[in-house]
Amino acid sequence: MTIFNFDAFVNYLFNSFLLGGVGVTIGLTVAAVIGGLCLGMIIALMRMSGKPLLAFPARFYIWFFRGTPLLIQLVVIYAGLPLFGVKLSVLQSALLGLILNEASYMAEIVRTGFLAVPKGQTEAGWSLNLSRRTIFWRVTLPQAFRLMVPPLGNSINGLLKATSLASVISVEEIMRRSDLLMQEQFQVLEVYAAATIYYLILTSLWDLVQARLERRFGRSVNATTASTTSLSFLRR
Amino acid sequence: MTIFNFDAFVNYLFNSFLLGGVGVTIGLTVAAVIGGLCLGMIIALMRMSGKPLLAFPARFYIWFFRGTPLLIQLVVIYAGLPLFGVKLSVLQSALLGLILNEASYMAEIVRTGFLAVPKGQTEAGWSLNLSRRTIFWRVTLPQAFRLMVPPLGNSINGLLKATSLASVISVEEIMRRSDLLMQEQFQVLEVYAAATIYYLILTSLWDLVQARLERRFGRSVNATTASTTSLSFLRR
Amino acid sequence: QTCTPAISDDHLVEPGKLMLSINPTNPPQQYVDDKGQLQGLNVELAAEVAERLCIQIELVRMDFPAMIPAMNAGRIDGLNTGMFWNEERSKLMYTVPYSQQSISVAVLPDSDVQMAGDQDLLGKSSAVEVNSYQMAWLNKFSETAAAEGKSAIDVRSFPTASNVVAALRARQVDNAVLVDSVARDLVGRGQVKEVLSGLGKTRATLAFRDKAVADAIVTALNEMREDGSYDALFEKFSLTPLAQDEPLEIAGPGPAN
Amino acid sequence: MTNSTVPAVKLAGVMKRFGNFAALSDVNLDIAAGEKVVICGPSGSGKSTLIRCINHIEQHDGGEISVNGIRLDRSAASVAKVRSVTGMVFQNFNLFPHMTVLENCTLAPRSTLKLSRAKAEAQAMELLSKVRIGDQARKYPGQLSGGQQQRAAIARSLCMQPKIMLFDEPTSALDPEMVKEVLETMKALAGEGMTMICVTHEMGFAREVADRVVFMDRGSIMEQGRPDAFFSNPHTDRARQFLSQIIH
Amino acid sequence: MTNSTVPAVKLAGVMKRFGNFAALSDVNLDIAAGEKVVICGPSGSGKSTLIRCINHIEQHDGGEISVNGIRLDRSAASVAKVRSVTGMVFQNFNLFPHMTVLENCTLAPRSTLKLSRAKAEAQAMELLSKVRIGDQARKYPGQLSGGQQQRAAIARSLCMQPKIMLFDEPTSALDPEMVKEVLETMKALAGEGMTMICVTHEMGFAREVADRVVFMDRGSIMEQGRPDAFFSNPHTDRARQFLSQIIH
Ligand SMILES: Nc1ncnc2c1ncn2[C@@H]1O[C@H](COP(=O)(O)OP(=O)(O)OP(=O)(O)O)[C@@H](O)[C@H]1O
Ligand SMILES: Nc1ncnc2c1ncn2[C@@H]1O[C@H](COP(=O)(O)OP(=O)(O)OP(=O)(O)O)[C@@H](O)[C@H]1O
Ligand SMILES: [Mg+2]
Ligand SMILES: [Mg+2]
Repeated sequence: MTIFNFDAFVNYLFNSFLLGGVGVTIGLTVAAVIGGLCLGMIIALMRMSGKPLLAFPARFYIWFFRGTPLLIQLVVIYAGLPLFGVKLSVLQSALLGLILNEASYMAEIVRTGFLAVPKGQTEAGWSLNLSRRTIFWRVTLPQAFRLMVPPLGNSINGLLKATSLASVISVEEIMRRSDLLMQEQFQVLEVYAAATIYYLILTSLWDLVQARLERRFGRSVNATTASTTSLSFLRR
Repeated sequence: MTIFNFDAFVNYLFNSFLLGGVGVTIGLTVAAVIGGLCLGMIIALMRMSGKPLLAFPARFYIWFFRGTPLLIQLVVIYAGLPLFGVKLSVLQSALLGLILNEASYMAEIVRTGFLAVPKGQTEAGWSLNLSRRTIFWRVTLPQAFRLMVPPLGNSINGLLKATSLASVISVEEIMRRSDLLMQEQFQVLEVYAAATIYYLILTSLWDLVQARLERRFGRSVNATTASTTSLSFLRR
Repeated sequence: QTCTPAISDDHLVEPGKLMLSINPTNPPQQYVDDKGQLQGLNVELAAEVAERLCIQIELVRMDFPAMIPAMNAGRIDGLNTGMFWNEERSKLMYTVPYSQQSISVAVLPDSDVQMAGDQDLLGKSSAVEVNSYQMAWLNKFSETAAAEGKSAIDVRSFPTASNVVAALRARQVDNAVLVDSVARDLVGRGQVKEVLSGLGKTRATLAFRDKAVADAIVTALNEMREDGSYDALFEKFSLTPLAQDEPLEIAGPGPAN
Repeated sequence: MTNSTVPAVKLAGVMKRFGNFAALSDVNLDIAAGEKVVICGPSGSGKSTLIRCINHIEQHDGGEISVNGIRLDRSAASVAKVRSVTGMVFQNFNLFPHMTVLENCTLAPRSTLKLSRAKAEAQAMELLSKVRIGDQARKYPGQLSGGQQQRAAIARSLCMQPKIMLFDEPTSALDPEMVKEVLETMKALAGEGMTMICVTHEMGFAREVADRVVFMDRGSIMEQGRPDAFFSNPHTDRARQFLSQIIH
Repeated sequence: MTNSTVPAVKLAGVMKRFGNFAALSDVNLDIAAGEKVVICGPSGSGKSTLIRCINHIEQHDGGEISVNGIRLDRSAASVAKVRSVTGMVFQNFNLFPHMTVLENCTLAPRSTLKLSRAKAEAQAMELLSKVRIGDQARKYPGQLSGGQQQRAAIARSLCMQPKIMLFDEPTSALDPEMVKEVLETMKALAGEGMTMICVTHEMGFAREVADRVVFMDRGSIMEQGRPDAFFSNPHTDRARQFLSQIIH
């Protein structure tokens, strides 16, 4: 018995069924990140608003959706909601579950980012008679975003794999399709190796995006902070 | 057929088999967090050292372990390594996989934390003739830790559920035991509801710890930063 | 289309379509080929039944835990996933047993382990597919043995048969406990050696939420048995049909209401 | 008040609390259009709070504040109107670090006044040249010296064509060499007849530019007067003590 | 140099580059034990770099630096020895924000000098009282005013019983009122005979305390002399121009 069948690995790598799963993974991840970020931002803003009527539901949301497994959320949305007359398609269910879940994590990421923007920035906006909307979109958000990028990277990397949970409600992405494929020949390591390559490619694509984002949003700030913050404790 | 059998739910809630799974989940999570944090810190320090010989392997590590699914890592460690003569037990495999994987995420969290500690803190340490070790443990780390707490919370919440992936190598934690339990009666929602309660309890426990940590490490800093940073853009 | 469907729309969750769930991780009963197409006995059986009932059958691929909630939620009409029959299940759904299964014990081809009977499993570690009949059987067997003061079995469960085989190959377990059809398949590929077979005979079953659907299926299955296509199908996949003297019918009482 | 037109700023019995602490108590102050007022006083005396209330960055809890005849009545409309005639310069500049100096200067005109990009940029370049940093327009704030940053902040305010400029210790975060260039800029502005209210401890500037010096302590105005009179002969002990502290 | 013992600080041909930029070029300076030296000069002239090199916070690229007879030769031992006799006070205080003032003051004595907690605290309380913030010992830095923070930073340095104190613009981040209290503290220290090297633009302090003023520009020492001579009659044009800028 050979340990690793290289030809089989190459075959799996260019298997169109697996490749279709890559598309599903990408689609779910992108949708969940964008939807989760938007919803998470709203929840973070509610939580930080200082108004208990907004903050409490936001805290509850984060507690609940971050605290319960995505798998269960998906099953409940897919198979529980119809009992109450809400019947979503498989794809809708998967997207809703992923977005609701992701938003609870994003809310904390967004909150941390905004906590680091000095109050003076907002005050300067007021003094220039900028609208609340402009202050948010043009002044605070771009600065908060800088600190949100690395944890966002963690989140997206996690999500690329977490989408596999959607297989419980019959969404077949890379991981699920790998499991299905390996039933035929039991070439576990070969199939997983092919899946790993795909994941690494997707991660690397994000790394490129992240590097661009860090440069774009760190641009100006780096001029100042690069000199004031550092990890120089490593030398003496 | 009743939609939700409350008695069955209560029974599952106090089911000793499920309770045992809670122990497994806690054990794996705690070990992975502690191990991942320690290893992640080393990798983050390597990445930030400025020395290519240290930084490059660290970058590679983060890229690889964050980029590949935990599930595959676990299978390779459990069922792949023995082919090369390294045979770890189920528990050892699960712990190794979880720690290796978690460390890649922790490294990014640690890095973000340290990036926010001003260089002047280290310089003050030097000028007081503190040892490198003292500067790290007493000066920079406690300050970096403050910004690491919220993303750490995300990570731990994620991990509580990610441990269920260890079931691929026959570790039976909450989620897997839920699946086993529901075989008998198919009371899926009831079993999942019980599991959800456990997860929420575990999450809430962490929330308490997080609140304490945020207070402990934000203590002094809050006096200054609470007034300089804020989310006041929400009001006009 | 010239025929009329044997099942009217008011018995179905989707008009004109019979929706059955399937978890294709169990060759040769159900699996996918390298193009992602469903294959296996249960798939062909469904196609055959569809023709006879003059109704389209859609096989919905999903994980086992979601199936019962999906049925309760009115998303599927039944399960066609090679589930084993038991008393409990027959009270939850209208179950139609249609094949025989037994359990085999497999070891690596180069192993010189011999087994005389199920008692030889005790004190060893066995890999088994989670949520499967084999697992339930193995656990019960082990518990009984333990209650009698003998050593128990170290049962390790894995999500799919491929993980079971991977664990065996990595020598993480002493043996793999598989459903007979899978074991035979693997023996054919030279990947394992069968050391015990014919353990814990049971029946695999289809399951439905609506009695009219179950009745229609029973009718179709009996037709197939009449004209020999039932046995031919099982022959093709080297699986075991129900014995001639066992009727193809709804087993057990069905849901209480 | 020598001027019969509407006062630029009118404070009557203004109160401001932070929790239990009264940061401003019963502050009355009239400032005529075109007047230059310097506010000084010990740390924590409420100077910043006072000018921040005028701009509604802090909301006062009692009394009345009118700016250019517009009464600040908590309505969004009155706040917007008041802010449209006031400009504010902060101690820490508060430039937007992620925008170039030019973008800093055009953001508000473009988004609030709906000026076209070309118009906003032309105006910004003109004002940046006026504060003598026209050549820095494409740089980011982090790339400028403190003095240049503060002048950029002044230009940014001027781009909204305020009638009244508020300064909160505009030079105290600057290196000594850079203080001078910012004070020069402010003097030039004063020469153009703009109403200016300036919290500062630069006594040279006060002497040279101010029409009036207002001395605050513990949330109240203790005394006020012409700079020469105030510096040479303060009425209150507290002011005398304060002056002896800051002139070393 | 009037003193025949080892010089407190001796710099010979010191060079320091950042990338291609020479921040210090050929700096020679001898400072006797007990001497008070004020360093001034325009922004970017290398003042901070100079005193940071003395403490090995920056590593010089050429020339020789000896402190109290110990030559800084890049070895960890020489660095530790030099740091054991020098104390540094930064413009931004750089207190450890997560520790109380007392903990700030006892960390180094306890961890580096291995003093017992009781001993370290007794010494810290004594020095905190000396800089007149004994009553603030249990507070966190964030709860203190700038002047109090800087005095805490001075006390923290003194707890390591340095022979030579280095100050880098210790008052330039302070409100005007607080400058005085810190300068008083520094004067008191000077009166005790400690060697002091201080980057500052407080000319009053220089006149009163310094034995010598060193004027730097573009990485070099341009001139030096007794304070009265330097202020009234600088030799170089550059110094003359600089003095006209900062005295307004
Ligand atoms: N947001 C706030 N919350 C609580 N107290 C505040 C706040 N802002 C100001 N204060 C308090 O109000 C008082 C007046 O503050 P203010 O900033 O107006 O003083 P100031 O005269 O500008 O002092 P400085 O010269 O230090 O700038 C101070 O005691 C300050 O602690
Ligand atoms: N870490 C660094 N990397 C690159 N250049 C630096 C660094 N530190 C200082 N410089 C440069 O070296 C020169 C001297 O800097 P230094 O801080 O010593 O000047 P300074 O005289 O203290 O000025 P200031 O009065 O502004 O504090 C400046 O041009 C500065 O930009
Ligand atoms: Mg103020
Ligand atoms: Mg300097």
